[in-house]
Amino acid sequence: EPYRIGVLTDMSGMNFDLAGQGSVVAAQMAVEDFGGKLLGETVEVIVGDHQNKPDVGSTLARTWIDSQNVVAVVDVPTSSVAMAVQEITRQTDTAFLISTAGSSALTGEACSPSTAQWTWDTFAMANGTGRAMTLEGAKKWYFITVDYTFGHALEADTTQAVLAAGGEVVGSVRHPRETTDFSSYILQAQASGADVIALANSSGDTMTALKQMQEYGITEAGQKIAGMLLFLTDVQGVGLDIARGLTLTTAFYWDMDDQTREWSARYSERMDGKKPTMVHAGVYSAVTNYLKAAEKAGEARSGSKVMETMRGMDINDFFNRNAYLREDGRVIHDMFLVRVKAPEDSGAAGDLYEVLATIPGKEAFASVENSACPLVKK
Amino acid sequence: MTIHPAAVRSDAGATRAVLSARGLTRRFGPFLAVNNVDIDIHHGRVHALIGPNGAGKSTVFNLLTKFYTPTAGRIVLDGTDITAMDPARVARMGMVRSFQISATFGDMSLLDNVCIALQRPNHLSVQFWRPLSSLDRLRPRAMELLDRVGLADMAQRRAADLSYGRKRALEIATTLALEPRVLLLDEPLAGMGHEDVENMASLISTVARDCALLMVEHNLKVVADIGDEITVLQRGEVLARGDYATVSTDPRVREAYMGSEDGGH
Amino acid sequence: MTMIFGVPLPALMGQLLVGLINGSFYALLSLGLAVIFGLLRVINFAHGAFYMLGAFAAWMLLAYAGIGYWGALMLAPLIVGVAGMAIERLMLRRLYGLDHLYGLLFTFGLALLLEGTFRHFFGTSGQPYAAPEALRGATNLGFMVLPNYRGWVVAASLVICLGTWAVIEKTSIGAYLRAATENATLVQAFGVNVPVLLTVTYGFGCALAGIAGVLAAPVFQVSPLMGSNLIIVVFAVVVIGGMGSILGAIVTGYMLGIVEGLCKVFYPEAANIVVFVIMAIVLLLRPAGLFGKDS
Amino acid sequence: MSATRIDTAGMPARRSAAPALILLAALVAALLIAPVWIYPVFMMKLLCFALFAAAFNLLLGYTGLLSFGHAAFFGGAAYVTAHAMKVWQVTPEVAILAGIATAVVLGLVIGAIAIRRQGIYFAMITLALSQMFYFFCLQAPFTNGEDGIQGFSRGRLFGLIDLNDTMNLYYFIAAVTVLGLLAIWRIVHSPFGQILKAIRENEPRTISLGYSVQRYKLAAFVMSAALAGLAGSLKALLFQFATLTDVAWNMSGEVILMTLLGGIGTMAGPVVGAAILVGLQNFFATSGFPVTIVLGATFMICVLLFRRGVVGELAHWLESRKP
Amino acid sequence: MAGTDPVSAAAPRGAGKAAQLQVRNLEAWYGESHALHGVDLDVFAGETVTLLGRNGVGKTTTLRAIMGIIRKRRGEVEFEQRSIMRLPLHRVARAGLGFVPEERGIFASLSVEENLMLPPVVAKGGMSVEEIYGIFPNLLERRTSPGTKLSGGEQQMLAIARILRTGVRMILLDEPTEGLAPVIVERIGEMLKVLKSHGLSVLLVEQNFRFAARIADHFYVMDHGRMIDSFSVADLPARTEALNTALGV
Ligand SMILES: Nc1ncnc2c1ncn2[C@@H]1O[C@H](COP(=O)(O)OP(=O)(O)OP(=O)(O)O)[C@@H](O)[C@H]1O
Ligand SMILES: Nc1ncnc2c1ncn2[C@@H]1O[C@H](COP(=O)(O)OP(=O)(O)OP(=O)(O)O)[C@@H](O)[C@H]1O
Ligand SMILES: [Mg+2]
Ligand SMILES: [Mg+2]
Repeated sequence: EPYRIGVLTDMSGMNFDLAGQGSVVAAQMAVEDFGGKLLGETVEVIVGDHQNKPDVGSTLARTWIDSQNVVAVVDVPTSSVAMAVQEITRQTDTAFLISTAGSSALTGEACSPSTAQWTWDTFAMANGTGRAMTLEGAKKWYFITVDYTFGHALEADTTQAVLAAGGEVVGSVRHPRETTDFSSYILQAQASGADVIALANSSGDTMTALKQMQEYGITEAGQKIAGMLLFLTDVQGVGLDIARGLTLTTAFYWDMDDQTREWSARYSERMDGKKPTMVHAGVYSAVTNYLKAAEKAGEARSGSKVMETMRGMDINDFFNRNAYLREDGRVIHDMFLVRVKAPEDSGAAGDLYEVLATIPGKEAFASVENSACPLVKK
Repeated sequence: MTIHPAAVRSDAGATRAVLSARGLTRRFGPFLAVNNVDIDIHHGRVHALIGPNGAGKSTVFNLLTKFYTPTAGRIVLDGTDITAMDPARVARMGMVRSFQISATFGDMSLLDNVCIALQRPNHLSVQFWRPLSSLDRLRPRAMELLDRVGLADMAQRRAADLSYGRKRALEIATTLALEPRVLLLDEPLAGMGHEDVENMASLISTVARDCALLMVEHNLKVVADIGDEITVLQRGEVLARGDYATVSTDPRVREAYMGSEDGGH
Repeated sequence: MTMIFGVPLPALMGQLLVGLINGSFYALLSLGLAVIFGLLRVINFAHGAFYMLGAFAAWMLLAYAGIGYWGALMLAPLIVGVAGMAIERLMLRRLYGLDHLYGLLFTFGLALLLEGTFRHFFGTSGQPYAAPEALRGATNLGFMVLPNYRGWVVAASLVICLGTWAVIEKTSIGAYLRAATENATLVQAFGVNVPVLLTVTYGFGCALAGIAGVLAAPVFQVSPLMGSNLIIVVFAVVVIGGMGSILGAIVTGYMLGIVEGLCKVFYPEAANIVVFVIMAIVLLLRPAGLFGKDS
Repeated sequence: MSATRIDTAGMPARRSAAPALILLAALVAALLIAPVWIYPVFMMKLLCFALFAAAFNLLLGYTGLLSFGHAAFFGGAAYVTAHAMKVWQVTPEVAILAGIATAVVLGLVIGAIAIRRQGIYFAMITLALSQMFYFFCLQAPFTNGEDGIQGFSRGRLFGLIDLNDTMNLYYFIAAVTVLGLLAIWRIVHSPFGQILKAIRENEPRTISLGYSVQRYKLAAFVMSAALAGLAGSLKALLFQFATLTDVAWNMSGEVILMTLLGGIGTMAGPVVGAAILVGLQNFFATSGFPVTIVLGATFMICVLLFRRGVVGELAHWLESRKP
Repeated sequence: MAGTDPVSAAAPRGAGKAAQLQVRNLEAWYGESHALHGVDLDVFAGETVTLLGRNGVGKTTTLRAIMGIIRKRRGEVEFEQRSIMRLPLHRVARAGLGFVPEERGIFASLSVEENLMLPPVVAKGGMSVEEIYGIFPNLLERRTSPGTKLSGGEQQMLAIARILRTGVRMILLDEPTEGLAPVIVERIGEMLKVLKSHGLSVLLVEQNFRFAARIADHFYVMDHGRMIDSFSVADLPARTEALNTALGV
């Protein structure tokens, strides 16, 4: 029976653009590039739509593993689903290659020996932007934070980075999730006289906020806007003339060098011209390295064994720079601080970012010392 | 001017009033639908409330049964003041009403219609743990009641499929199930064929023997036959009181209500 | 500087205005709901979807036909309205004889279908849509800078709402429609072509949502989810207003927008539930709603 | 007369206990052997939803109240059960009781407000209030926002039976579900049930017969909430997590769809409906076709063409074939 | 009994002109239940025809079936020599038929005046609002209050008054005197006479036989969804016996 790689993603919900079909294609590319065979067996990619429902996700993952010889579950947007699936992959010792889910808990208290969180996590995104911008001289920060655990964490992480870099936080306001009108918050932020207005929320909210900030002419008035958690698709969603000048952190940008361009070109061909997000590149890199490691370990079934091998391996590629897999399952690699181009500076479609700086993995991600993961021996 | 009930005490007999209202008043916005009405309803007698359309009969009705709250006035049932009670409470105290437009449980069999009414007095309404068969002991009584209004033979039919006249009859049966101390019927004969009217009329008068009964009715023939005491309303005020003879000969009444026509039609 | 509960007066004024802007959308949407409900006794769960449809129509007109904002303001509602009429004619109509709940359930399904479809074809990150040149920029009112576009939104919605109200409460067409909801058969027996009346009404209600959508496009993200986020709040607004009256829907819409705006200043954490809290209180004190006629 | 007229064609006629019992026997038998063919986890999930839908149907089908907020009870109970297991470390049965208690309290609060209006208003109010509860769950720290409460041991039932063993868990959930369904059957076919029906038929008349209908409605509402809570607790126990999806309004929508699909006001309907819907979700999870579209379409088709639902239509067909 | 065949009974009526309303073998169903089993009747221009019968024999159903409010029907209905069986409901009214339902059908959401103005005018020759208020002063008094806040009787008046505006040539009246006080009954009687003088034809369903006797030109008697008798006012005395048995008057 062939080895199967299960791409468990969101084919109908809010993460459809960010992950969705793109993740599937990326996984297939990885398998093909690897030659389509693992330990002599053919490798197939199968797809599941978890509909952002943890129960659907975990049931599916379990059936895959129990009855379809799935040796690795990949991608899994929506942290609640990812958490649920991680319980399954831990119990069944199956490889879990996380690319879209960004909850730090996955490699924190809930960490698992068979998991690799490949692309990003909330800490890295927040911390990267916070630190870099403060160092650039934007000292006074004001937060517009979505009011639940996720937002609070994002704000806390950033604050930490800002303070560490010698900045200060002049205030913050909390808004409910899925707020339609940010005017009130924007007015308050405006009044605060901060250098940076940081959006500690996620896609839908962030985009609405950006749109409305432009109405109030925030950037014209000299205040900078920082997106704590923003993806390529979000920027495309609001459009350049609104996102222009926005600073954010990303794990990957297609237009960084020949390697990235080469891969992205092949990807775009199969996705009718769409540019890959960092998540897609992450999926490709994760699957590729999993196959390598499994081949090396001579063992595909036991996720923990494969990860063990991977820890001793060089996993650098067009996506991973100075990368290694940490014992808590976190993949450490460089992150990049980018600024969104103004429409006039942007050439072809998808020409969105100007890369400002490289954030070394060690500084980008939370240090292992204060990790809540029981696997980390101190 | 209004006649004080004291004036009619004598012919009302020694029986004391089960239900009595004083200075009953109800406004609808600026419009005074019922104005300072006094009324006494006695045990064992049929009290007919008559008056031109719009006189306020149904409103008095809704006030007495607390479906409307009076703008002013007091209502006393068996010595307890019910002016501030909710309709369900009042109903539980034994004052039951019918509606001018018939009200039945359309999707249920006639038998079930009556059983619903029997459940509460028999304390079989909140037991969600007991089987339906626990209601079987109510059925004989229910059949009895249906038989009284001549519907026994169609006990299993859906109430909704009855013609209007029969719906009214069913409604009376359900009402009787509560063995009311005070029974209020709003135009119980309206829209009935003459045969039915006769049955219903005799039914009403028999029922009235063991309760106090107030009915609104236009059919003066029936009122004349079975009404022991009559109150005539006009423009929300009491125009006259007394037995049929006194009332029907009252010139003001004749002028205001019966028009030229003489009694039954 | 004068302070109110520790908030500078100008800021407060600003928030009031902002609330009014938000209220404009509530008002437009709850008005559409009230019109449809009032006349068809259907709670149009798909209202949010039609709102989304309006915004998307505007975006598509621009993207595919190069028709700008002003054109869209005319065309998009038309498109949505026609879509609505088609749906009424082909499907919704069959439910009239039945319990009103079926209307709710049907439109709920419709909402799922529409949103699902748009998500499938346009993704969820939404589409950019800019305000027209004429309304770009902001005006300084002294106590706040008011984006011109928002000023326009308030004005437009006011005109539309009051216009609609006048038609329904004051004209004979309005009378037909109100009567038809009570006893359509009888009204038809009087010689009024009720079926057409209902179709047009539903279309009109949807068109109102469509207009709201177009107005919203430059302010909010044009995304398949934009409607479902809003609709439940609007439901609450409608309940508070009391389904009885058109005017109620409008007034409550603006009022709650403002209340919400203020809440965002004094107690932001509760901004998203304040409407529901108010709803609960209103129901306890006045079950029929603020403007509802007691049933 | 604003009493609800939901199509309850499939409603078993009075005294028709016999077929119901046969049905029950069949169900039990099926449950006993099901795991042989059907994947137990899937089966258990199905049972949880079946119970949920049946509880919901108690309110819609037999009291004529359409609640659009039942997710609040389902998800609320799930959260509390999960929290109790993970943080308080109590035994499963205690955790479940805690879940039910939560549902009851929520039911009392939401019900007390909602029953003041009828028909569609009732639906919208329950929807709004449950949405409010959703936001509460989103913001309350103990739910961990989007991550949800995850990964706790199922522990031992009464400290004896290890529920981490799939078969134990299966038979436990199966037994509880059957009991739940029996409870519903009893409530519907009881003196109390008759009053509920009367209220559905003609509310003012019921009042005039001396019943305080509000109390009866509230009672029915709370009973339904409690059973929905039971279902939610079971689900939490089964999957070992509780997340926002169970309190989101889409869940309220899904339970309505299940009931509608199977047949409003029928005993077997909700069970069948749940099976179909859960099946659909699983099927389309791997088909690559967007599920929301399918659900939406199913909803519309049901309302337009099969208002009686699968079971209802079946019962109706059998009726019509009888002489 | 004699002259049971409505056609032959109708022969002398209308001076040989064809009937304005001609109903032949009309059947109607409520769901499965067969309420009308073939009803025949004629109404000639300017006539007032009364339909007698006990409760539940199908009088109301007959009217509703003629109007087409009950869709499940069979047979032939011609109004002014045009079949109206296949017309949609609103076109029937436009053809010149007015309907006053048994339950009156006053609209709660409309004021008394709005109720009055609701039915569209289908032809010239209807009464003016002033005339109508002239006949029903209480309506003028309560013109602004919601229609259903009127008393039962007031509602009945409104229900009739409403139709007088529209200029229809024939009115179907279902138990107009039900639950009305004698004074009002009288007034309605007079009003019907006025309509007659205006040349309107009336098909009247009535329980109140005395009332009907005073205004009708022709009578039909129904039982169990069929016409069992038909006679003109002239034969009335001769028929009283038969009626007493048929109706229990
Ligand atoms: N809810 C209400 N709001 C406003 N006015 C009302 C209301 N109910 C009744 N009225 C008015 O009060 C007066 C009395 O009405 P009521 O129904 O009591 O008359 P009635 O004596 O019962 O007449 P009928 O014999 O025709 O039933 C009428 O003029 C009616 O218009
Ligand atoms: N909506 C309905 N559904 C089912 N059966 C009905 C319905 N309406 C009337 N019927 C039945 O049809 C028959 C004729 O009813 P109809 O109302 O025409 O009688 P009617 O002569 O008008 O009696 P009434 O004098 O009480 O108005 C009755 O047996 C009645 O039970
Ligand atoms: Mg009355
Ligand atoms: Mg009739």
